[in-house]
Parts: sequence; structure tokens; C-alpha cells
Amino acid sequence: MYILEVKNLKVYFSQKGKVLKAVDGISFFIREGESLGLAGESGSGKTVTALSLTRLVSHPYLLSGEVLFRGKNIFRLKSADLRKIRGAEIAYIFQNPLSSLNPVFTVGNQMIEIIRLHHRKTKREAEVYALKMLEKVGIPDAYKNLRSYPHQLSGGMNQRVMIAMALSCHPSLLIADEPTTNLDATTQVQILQLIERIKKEERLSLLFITHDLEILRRFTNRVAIMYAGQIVEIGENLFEKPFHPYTYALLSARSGIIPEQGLKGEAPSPFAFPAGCRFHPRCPFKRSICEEKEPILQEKKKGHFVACHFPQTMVK
Amino acid sequence: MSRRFILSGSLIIGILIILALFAPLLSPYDPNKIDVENILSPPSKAHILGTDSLGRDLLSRILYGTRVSLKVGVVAVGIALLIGVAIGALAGYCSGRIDALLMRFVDIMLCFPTFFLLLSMVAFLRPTVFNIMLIIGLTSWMGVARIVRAEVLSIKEREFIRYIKAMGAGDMRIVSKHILPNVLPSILVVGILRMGGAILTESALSFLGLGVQPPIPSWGSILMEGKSVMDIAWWMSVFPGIAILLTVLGYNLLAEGIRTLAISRS
Amino acid sequence: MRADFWRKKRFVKLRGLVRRPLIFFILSLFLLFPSFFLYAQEDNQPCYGDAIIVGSIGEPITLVPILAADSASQDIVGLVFNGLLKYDKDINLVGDLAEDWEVSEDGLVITFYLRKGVKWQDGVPFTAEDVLFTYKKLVDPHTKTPYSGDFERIKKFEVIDDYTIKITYKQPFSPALASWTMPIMPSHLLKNEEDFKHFARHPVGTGPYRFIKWETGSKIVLEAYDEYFQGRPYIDRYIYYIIPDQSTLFLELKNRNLDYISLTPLQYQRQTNTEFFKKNFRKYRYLSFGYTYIGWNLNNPKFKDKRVRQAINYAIDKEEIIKGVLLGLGRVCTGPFVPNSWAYNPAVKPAEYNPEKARQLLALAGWKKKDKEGILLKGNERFEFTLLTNQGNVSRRKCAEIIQQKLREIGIKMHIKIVEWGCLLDLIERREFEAVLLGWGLSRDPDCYDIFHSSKTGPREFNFVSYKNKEVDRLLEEGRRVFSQSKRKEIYQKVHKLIYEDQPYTFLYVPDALPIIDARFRGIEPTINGIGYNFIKWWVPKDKQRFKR
Amino acid sequence: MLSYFLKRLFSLVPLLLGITFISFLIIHLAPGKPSYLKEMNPRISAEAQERLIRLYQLDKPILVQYIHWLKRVIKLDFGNSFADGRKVIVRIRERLPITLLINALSLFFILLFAFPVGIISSLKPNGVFDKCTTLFVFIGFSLPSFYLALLLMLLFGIKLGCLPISGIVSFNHSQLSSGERILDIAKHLILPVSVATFGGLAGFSRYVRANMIEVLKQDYIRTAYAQGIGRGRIVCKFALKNALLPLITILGLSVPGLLGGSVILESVFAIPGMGRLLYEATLSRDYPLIMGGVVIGAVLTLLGNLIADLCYAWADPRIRYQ
Repeated sequence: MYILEVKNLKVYFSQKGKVLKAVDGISFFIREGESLGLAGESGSGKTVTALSLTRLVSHPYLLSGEVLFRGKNIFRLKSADLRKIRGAEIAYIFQNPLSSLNPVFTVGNQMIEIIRLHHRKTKREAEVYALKMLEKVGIPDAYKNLRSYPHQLSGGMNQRVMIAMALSCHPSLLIADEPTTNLDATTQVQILQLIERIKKEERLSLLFITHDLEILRRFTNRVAIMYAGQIVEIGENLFEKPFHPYTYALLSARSGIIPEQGLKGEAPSPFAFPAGCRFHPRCPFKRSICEEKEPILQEKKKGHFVACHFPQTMVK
Repeated sequence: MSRRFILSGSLIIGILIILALFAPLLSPYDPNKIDVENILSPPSKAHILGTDSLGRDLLSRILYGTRVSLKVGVVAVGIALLIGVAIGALAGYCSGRIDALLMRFVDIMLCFPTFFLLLSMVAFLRPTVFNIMLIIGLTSWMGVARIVRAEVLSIKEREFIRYIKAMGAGDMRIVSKHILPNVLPSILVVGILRMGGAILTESALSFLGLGVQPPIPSWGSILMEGKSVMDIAWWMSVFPGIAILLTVLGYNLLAEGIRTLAISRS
Repeated sequence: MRADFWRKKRFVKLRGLVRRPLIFFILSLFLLFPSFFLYAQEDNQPCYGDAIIVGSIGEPITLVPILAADSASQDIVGLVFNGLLKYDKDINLVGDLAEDWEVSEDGLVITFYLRKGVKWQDGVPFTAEDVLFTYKKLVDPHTKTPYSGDFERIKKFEVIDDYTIKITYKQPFSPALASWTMPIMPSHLLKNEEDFKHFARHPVGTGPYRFIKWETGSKIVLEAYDEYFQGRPYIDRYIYYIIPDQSTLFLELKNRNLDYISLTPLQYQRQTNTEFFKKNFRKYRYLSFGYTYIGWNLNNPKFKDKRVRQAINYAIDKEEIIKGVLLGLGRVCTGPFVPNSWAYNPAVKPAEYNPEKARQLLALAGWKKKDKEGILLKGNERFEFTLLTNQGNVSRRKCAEIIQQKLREIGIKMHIKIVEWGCLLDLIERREFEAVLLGWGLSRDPDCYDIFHSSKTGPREFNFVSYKNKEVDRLLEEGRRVFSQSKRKEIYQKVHKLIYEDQPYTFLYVPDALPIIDARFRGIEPTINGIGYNFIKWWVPKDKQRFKR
Repeated sequence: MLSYFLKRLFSLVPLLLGITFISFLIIHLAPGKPSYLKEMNPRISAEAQERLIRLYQLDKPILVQYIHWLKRVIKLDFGNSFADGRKVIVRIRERLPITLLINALSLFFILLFAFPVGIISSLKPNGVFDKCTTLFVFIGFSLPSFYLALLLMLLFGIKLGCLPISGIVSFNHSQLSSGERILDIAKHLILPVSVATFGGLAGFSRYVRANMIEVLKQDYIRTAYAQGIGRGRIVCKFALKNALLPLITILGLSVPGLLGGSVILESVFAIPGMGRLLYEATLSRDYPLIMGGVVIGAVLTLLGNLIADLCYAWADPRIRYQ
């Protein structure tokens, strides 16, 4: 059973009269209890994908396709019903915990707010519960920190707070959007371990978005690679046997982290993608057909799909 | 959106400039021609906007008034920019004690109720058109100084300035050749915005009877006269105000347009 | 709304009667005839009661008579206090607090015999002590009074007894009598008050009205003084409303909330000719005691030449100014005296508007050529000057603009500079002016020594145009020495003629005073002294009274 | 917090000294002299004038005069007005309340309307509502307050005759019952307060809008949405409190503008307030009164800034805990 299934998701924005295709027809699913990794360069549409799963994208020009959460089409829900899913069923952890927390309210205030939103609890009970959650995510001196403002805490602490907030309503799907990107190395490891731990404890499904392929290799069952608003490759053991030249290029970058300009040439403009395969201008293996016909996602191996006219069998 | 602002703003200002330039051709009468037989006659075919309390043609006076207002806007703002940019750039570039001192001065000036400052200065200088412009300039440079200082501070820290400095360029040269051109867009916006403000200030002074001297027709002083005959001559208080409104609107639209354009460019 | 307030009250009563028409009819039959006689009688017979509501733009500054210099203060002071002397309806000096007075043969000593039995409004008798006290305060260097001048000429002030005063002057000084119209203040109340602080807002006088209260920024209320020595005034209360805005003042009059205001020429000519106003108000129009003029700085080489000043007099069309500024409500001024003064010389005829004559005179004075702009030239000098006037006076501003036009027509370029009053005084004091457009408010005494005598050209003195004419000097001195009015009349009529001939000022106009008063008031008799002189005799017929006690 | 407050308070002293000194200088150097008389009067002799000048110590050097003045002011004695000899403090006390009332009322209405207008237009930038308010804002910016006042007076005072056009009380105010008195004052205040509100409203709703747009873009707003919090609550609680911060400063800075605006407003509507008092005092060179007004104005301005700073510190934990 899939906890989440996305079919032909398109998210376009309108800017200065031009259409920006942030996400252009992607489909994927997440099984119950599974962790799916989502990787790609900046601007490839990862975050927009994550946000559109609960219709969080603001002022889209077009938002189409289907997002089925436990069979319910999120896009068809009334906003009141949708709010019951947000936070309670699908929770998010964002990049930059400091800016993702409201600077003018205390940690406790913000936690109690959402606890009381999704549970019938008195203020007092909510506070006790918030304390418990903070302790659970390993925040020392939880009582004091509950009364702190985000700017008084370190980045790692704030991320723990974010996680505590995310967990506080027992969601079944956690979407972590680059949760460790701006943290220092040791904190990164701690946060990742924390996520891994709570995933197990709470039996969560996870959508993990990151630049860092190493993390995906360690923490996720399956990985999807996005390029120019589309998924170019998705499957298990992607890293052992990538088929798409783009994935291969990513993997061959030394650190394993997708650099800003990870490849030769520039990422295409989202206002005007190249015809044919969107990767062809940068592809070392391109042929004439690549410039004309758009490749579709095809199952290359069981559970392993690739969108490429000439999928390479490449071993890293 | 910004295009439309710029277009409508510059259209209004353009028309006003034309009206000001060709006022002698467009005016149906000599704006100072007194006619005691036709005191305060309502709008009619002979006098489209009516006459004032000395029987002068209101339309002609408003047309000539355009000259005063536009001139006041440009010159007053020129003066304000001159002072504001000089002090702002000095404070921003030198920083340290000079900066603190200059900014304290700016603070003091800002704490004055501006209008009171204006009144005292009007008393200090004789109210010729130039002096009015000077006074408005002298009392409105503080905002410019603050903006320029902030911009200079941020530009100063950029890599390329450090590089130029390392190459041994002199301070004067750095400020005038490298920093100020980068501040120019915001100066432009502030300047145009202030022009509207300066025109408002001039008309307010004239409305209180402290502005330009008769018989120079100023919209504010026509309004002042209009207030005293409000109950019998509505045209005296309605038409000059429309002229002020349109002019200031023109400048404000233009400034807003340029500002949003600059933001979207960067 | 406020008008409705009154109207409603009256309507309620009427409606009550109308509802029972029969009773009303019978009642009126009974009442009609006796009441007819009663009313007819009452129409001629003054009766007590009612209040008059006066609207004013300005608020009094102080009610201390020797400090009060503005017209609002003087309005109130005049009702609360008396001087030793006053002017009657024909502008003759008559006794007020003084019953009689004597001037010694040599004119040096004036003896006042004070009225007996006059009581201050707090019941204390009025005596010579009060006059002495007022005099002392006037010449006390710590008193900030503007009126000390006339009293500093006193050599000796003797109190002979409680009701006799002998005042000895350093020289004969005929305006002295006029100076004793100065209101007298109560010694017993002020002896121990240092700076009049309390008194300034709670005055006690001998006058027809007692001070009741002053609500700052709003109104002053006076009440008839029952024991006033000239008889209690008919109108019970005098309420002085301060409404610092001309249009609101007029609006309130229109709503019949005010009984008495001064109209502007525009209001007089254009806004009060309706049936409504004719029915409910009476408009009065009489010449005021003051004139508007251009003063030329006679030290300026341009204006030193009499012919230039005369030319300008010919070039300015005073009738046009009176039409444009006063809407016809005024008279051409021909000299330092107004037509209703006994010093006025009717033989002096105003110069006609004659630009041609003006050009000729200017040519004689050397202003022959014109430059490209059409401005007259004398050598390389353009005929260009600046006329100063004060800010906040619309008529003067308009006046200046008309003059500007007229002078431009004969080739003189005049600039107008409008500065605030304080600034103007400063410029005049420092003689930094070429010409000023100003007005003089005149006292009833024609003595104008301070304005035209050549000895009065010092920094803060009033002959600021530096006018010097030996003959005029002599006449002005004589006018001060002589006490006989007929002799003085002769002297001042000569002064009038000489000054108009010399044109140190270009005399422009004497404006009309334009009061409007609710029609219910009776006993108002305009004379050359205006209407205010007999205010205590004004009254309202019983049936027309609006305010009951 | 207290030490922060004291520090700020202390730093105002030199500012205040600077302001008073510069004003003193300008006022006394300006040409013109105190005119206790509204018209020239030949009965007033030159000697009498000299005497007045000596009494007022106007013959001393400016610095000496300033120090004298300062010494008295420290004892809270502003001296007596030239015009009527009454204490400056009394004259200001008479006039200040009405000015403060009008400004406070208009500030209240500005805030009352600016927030809804600004917030609604920020929710859909460039939507219909936003476009309408933008138009309104531009007109508000460009319309001289005295012109608006004239138009309103023309319409409501003269054409319709339903609102009084000058002063703050009717002439028969003292005869009314206390209920009617309040109604009477309210009626008189409608036009001046509307004019004062209109001008401020344009600017302020614009600020609210800009700040809200900025805040609504922030990450924490997205977080709040992601947590399932309703839009209304997000806008009114989470976003608004953040958007308030810069507005506090702007409010504090707007005090001198308000005082300046009072001059014109009170002149047009003939309101006996501070602005008019100062205007008249300036014209008649009533030095003690002008200086009293300057001090009051400066103190109000600085207080405005101080209160804004304190509010800011109170509202923004990031500053409070520094």
C-alpha cells in the first residue's frame, strides 16, 4: 500500500508574464514505512515538489495532477480538511531552522499552538506534552528552552525543535527538505541520527530531500533524481547502477554533494526548457533524437525507472 | 505595473512642462490683468474657471502657477540632494566619529517639527521664489542623507571597492567615481519623490500666506484667497487644488514606477 | 443645528397654542387691544432685559486697560471701565468720571473735578486715589504699557482732595485732555498686585458692565452693572464670542446665533442682500477712523522728489482700489484726517486719476526714457522699487497688486514684499524700505505730531518716512499748545492741505465700518462717531427679547 | 530592560540641548522683533518701546540669553509670553490637549483602518482590492491636506451645512448638557480628524502592506502553513506581530510630522491648538512662547522615538535579549 502517490504533478508559476515550469509532470509513490530520497541541483524543483504535496506552494499559475495521500486526493480536499492533514498526517522539516521558526514567539508558544490545534488539550497539558517532545528529540534543559526564542538557540537545537514540532502530532509521513544543509558537520550527523531514530520509533514514512547523495545512500530505500522539473531516474540501488547520464555525472562528483554548478554547462532556464531531452545540452552521450523527442520514464529494471533515450549501464 | 506608473507619471509631468513652457500662448488672459468690474465671477464662457477677487482670470493664473510649482520642485530638490548626498556620502564613507557627529546632526534636524523649521526660516530669509526653494531644500535633505549614507556603507564593504582601494585610489576618487554612481538610482527615486513633496510644501507655505510674493500666481496662494471667499466662490478653492493634486500625483507615480523597476531589475 | 435649538424652543410654545385654535382665538380677542397699546408704548419706551451676542475674530489679550492695545481687548475694556473724559456722538470731549475740568490760562495746569458717588463694581467708592494710582502705573518703568508717552509730559500730579486733581504739564499740551480718556483702574484692588496677573482676566471697573467670566478661546460674559453712575444699561448681558474664522463668524450670524459682527465688504455687498437678512438684521455703514496709505522713504533719492510722489498719486486710481478692495465701501483719502474728524479740510480735493499728468511730472523729474521692458530710466537707473506690507491682511495685498498694475502702466516697476508684522516693524525701524503699504488707526484727537513732525524721525519713532516741513512742524507744535478747538481746527486744516501737497504718503482710502446687528435692537443712532458711543442706551422691546434672565 | 531604558533616556539630553540651542539661534537671529502690538499705534512712544526691550532682556548677547533661558527651563520655568504676559506653560497647557486629542484620534483611526486595508491588499498583491487601495494611496500621498480640508468644508460645511467648519466647540457650548457637549465636540472634530487620518492612512496602509508582503514570504509562515494552522490565524497572529516591528519605528518617527501638520490643519479649521499657537508665536516673535513650544515639540518627538524603541524592544525578542 502506498502512503503517498503522485501522478503527473505539474506546478507552474507565472513571472513577468512568462510561465515558469518548476515541476513538470512528475509521478512517484512512497510506500508505507519507506524512505524516499529526492535529489537534484538547486532549482530542479525538489522543494516545490515537496511543498505541493500539501498544496503549500503560494500563488501557482498551474497546479495539476494528483497527489493521493492514503487514497485521498489532496488537490480535491477542502482547505479545512487539508489543514487536518497538514501537520497531523504529513509533517515537514525545513532547511534553515532559524528562519523557519517564528522569531517573535517562544519555542513553547509555537509548539503549544500546533499541539492544541490538532489535539484537544488544555494549555497546561499541551505544555507538558511539548516538554516531553523536546526531551524526546534530545533537547537538554527542556523546561528552560521551552521559554526561549529561536534566536537564543543554536542551529542544531532549532532543528531539533522543528523535529519535535513535526512529531508532536504523530504524523505518518515526514517530509524533510534539506534538514541539515546549513548545519555544521557534527550537528548534521546528530540530526540525521535523530531523524533515523524517530523514523523507526514512530514508524514514519519519509520523503528526504537533499543535495547530499551520501546521506541518501545511507538513509533511504529508494532515490529519485530530479532534473529541470522532471524525475529522470528513480529506483532502489540507484547508486550502484545508475542508468541516466545525469545521475552518473552526479555520482562521479567527488564529494558526493551536488555542487551548485555540478556539471559542465548551466542548468537550463525554467522559463524555456530545451526541446527534446532537457539534459541534452549537457549530455556527453546525446544524439540527434535527444534534441527532438522527449524521453519518457521507463522501467529499466524492476522498480527502477529511467527517462533517457540511451540509458547507459554505468557502474560507478 | 511599473511601466504603467512610469508612463502615466511622465505623461502628467510632460503635459505640465508643456503647459508651463507655453503658458503665455495658452492663457486666455494676462494672469495679472485686474478687472474690478468682474470680481469673483463664476465659471463662464469668457472665464472658463471664473475670476478671482480682483477679477483676474483663474485659468490663466493656474497655468502660470505651473511654472512656479515645477521650478520649486526642481530647484528645492536639487538643493536638498546636494546637501543630502554630500553629508550622507561623507558620513557613510568616513564612518567613525565624523559619521556619529553628522548623524547626530541629522537626528537633531529630524526632531524639529519640519513645518516649524520652515516657518522660522521663512522669517529669516525674504520670501522670494528662490528663497522659498532654498528653504524647502534646506529643510528636506535629512532623508536623502540617511539613504545615501546607508547605501554608501553597504557599497563600501563590497569586494570591488576594497580592490580599488588596494590599488591605491584616492578617497575622493573612490567616492565620486565608484561609490556615487552605484547610489545614483536610489538618489533618482528619492529626488523625484521629493519633488512632489517640495511642491506640496511650497503650496502649504503659500496657503499660509508665507510663500511666493504677489502677483506671482502660486496655486497655494490662490487657495488661500479661495478659503476666504469659500462661501461665495467655490471655483477659487476647487481648481487650484486639482492642479496641485495632479502634479504631485505625477511625480509620485513616476518615482514609484522607477523604484519598482529598479527593484525588479536588481 | 444650533439655530434649530432656539427655533425649536419657540416652536414648541406656538404649537401648544395652535392646537387649541378656539381657545387661542378667544384669548387673543381679550388680549389684543390692551396689548396693542402696551406694545405701541413699549416700542418707543426703552425697557430692560435681553442679551447681545457679539462675534469677534480676535480674542482679547489682556483686560488691563493700560496694557490693552488690540481692538478686542479695547472692546471689553471700554464696557468695564471709564476714563476721566470721553467722546460724545459728535466727537466732543465730555466728562465721564470727571464731572468738570479746567485748563489754566497758560495751558500748563489741568484740574479735574471728579464725579462723586461713583462706585467700583465691588462697591468701593471711586476717588482721586484711583486716578493717581493709574497715573503712577502708567509711568512706572516696570509696567509694560505702550501708553506711557502722553503721561511722561506731566511735571506734577497733585491730589487736592478725594475729588479734585491738579495736573501740571511741562509744556502746554492740548492732546492731554484726550489722553485722559484712558480708563482708570481701581487702586484698592491693584495696590498689592504686582503684575496684574489676576486682574488681567478678572477686571473690576466703574463701567456699565461687570465682568462675569472669560472662557479662554471661547467667550467673555459681561453683565449690566446695576449701580452704573450714568444709569443701568438696558441690555442685561453682553456676550463676546471669539470665533477666529471669518466664514464661520458669518455662518453663525446667518444661523442667528450672533447678534452683532463686522462684515467684510464682500459679505456686505454680496451675501447680505437677501430677504432673510433684510428682515432679521440691520446693516450699518459709516466711515471708520483710519486710513490706508503708502509711505515713501523720503531719504531715498527717487522719492525725495515731490514731483515723483505727486506723479504716483496721479497714476494710482483710488476709485479702482476702492472698487476692487472694498467693493465701493470706502472713500478716497485726502490727507491725515478722515472726513468725520473736525480737523478734516473739505477744501482739499483728491487728485484725479490721470496717467498722462503722471508721465509729465515724471518727465519733469528726469524720468524720461524707457528701456526695452518699458521701464522708465534716469541715466542708467531703472525706476524700480519694492513695496512692503504685512502678511495676513488680504485687503492690503490686493491693494498692492492693483497699484503694481497701475504703476507698471506708467513705466514704474514695483515689487511687492509681504512680510510678517514683526519683520515689517523691524525693517521700518531700520529704515530698510523704499515704500510701505500700511494703515493708521486714528484717535479722535487730530494731533499727529508723532507721525509728521521732523523731530520724530528717530529709530522707534513714527515719522519713519522722514518727512520734514518747517511749516508743518510749526503748525503741529502750535496745535499742541492751543486748547481752543476752533483755533486748532484752523491749524490742522492747514496741516491737511500742506501734507497733501507734499505727498509724504500717497493717501489711498478710508474704509467704511460695516457692522450688522440683529433687527430687534433699538436705540442705535449712527453718527460720525459710529454706533458704539450710546451702547448703554440700546434696548430690545419686551416681546422681541430672546434671553430671559 | 531598565538599564536600556535609562541609557536611551540619558542619550536624549544632548539631543534636546542641540535642538533648543539651534532653535534659539534661528529664532533670535531671524530679523524682526517681538511685536506685542498688532497694528502700529502712534500713541506708543519710542521710550516705551525701549523700556519693553530692556524688560525682556533682548539687549543681551544671544548666548547669555540662551543660558539664562536654559537655567530657568531646568527649573521648568518657561517664562512669560510677550503677547499677554501669561505664563508660557499656562498658554501651552490650554492649547496642547486639543492638538494631542486630534492627533491621537487620527492616529487611532489610521491604525484602525490601515491594518485591515494593508493586510487585505497584501494577501493578494495586484488583486482588485490592492489596485483600488494603491490608487487611494497615491491620491492620499498627493493630496495636500489643506486642499482636502477645503473641499470637505465646502461640501459638508457650506453646501450641505451639516458639519461645523471651524473651532472645536459651538459658540453656545457652555449652555449644553454634558452629553450634548461631547456630541458637539465630536461634530467639530469629524472634519479635522478625517483630514488628518486620510493623509496618514495612505502612507501607513502602504507600510502595512509592504511589511506584510515581506513577512508572508518568510520561511516561518510556510512552516505555520505546513503545520496546518489556518490562514486567518497565520495572518493575524504569526505574520502581523512580525510586520508590526518596523511599523513601531515609523510611528515613533511620525511625531514631528504630525506636529507640523497640526500647524496647517489648525489654521484651516481655526482650531485653538498648539500648532496654531506656535504659528502665531513665530509670526509675532514671541520668543518665550516659541521656545516653550519647541521644547514641548522636541520632547514629544523624542518621547515618541523612545517609546517606539521600547515597544520595539518589547515586541522583538531579538533586541530584548541582547
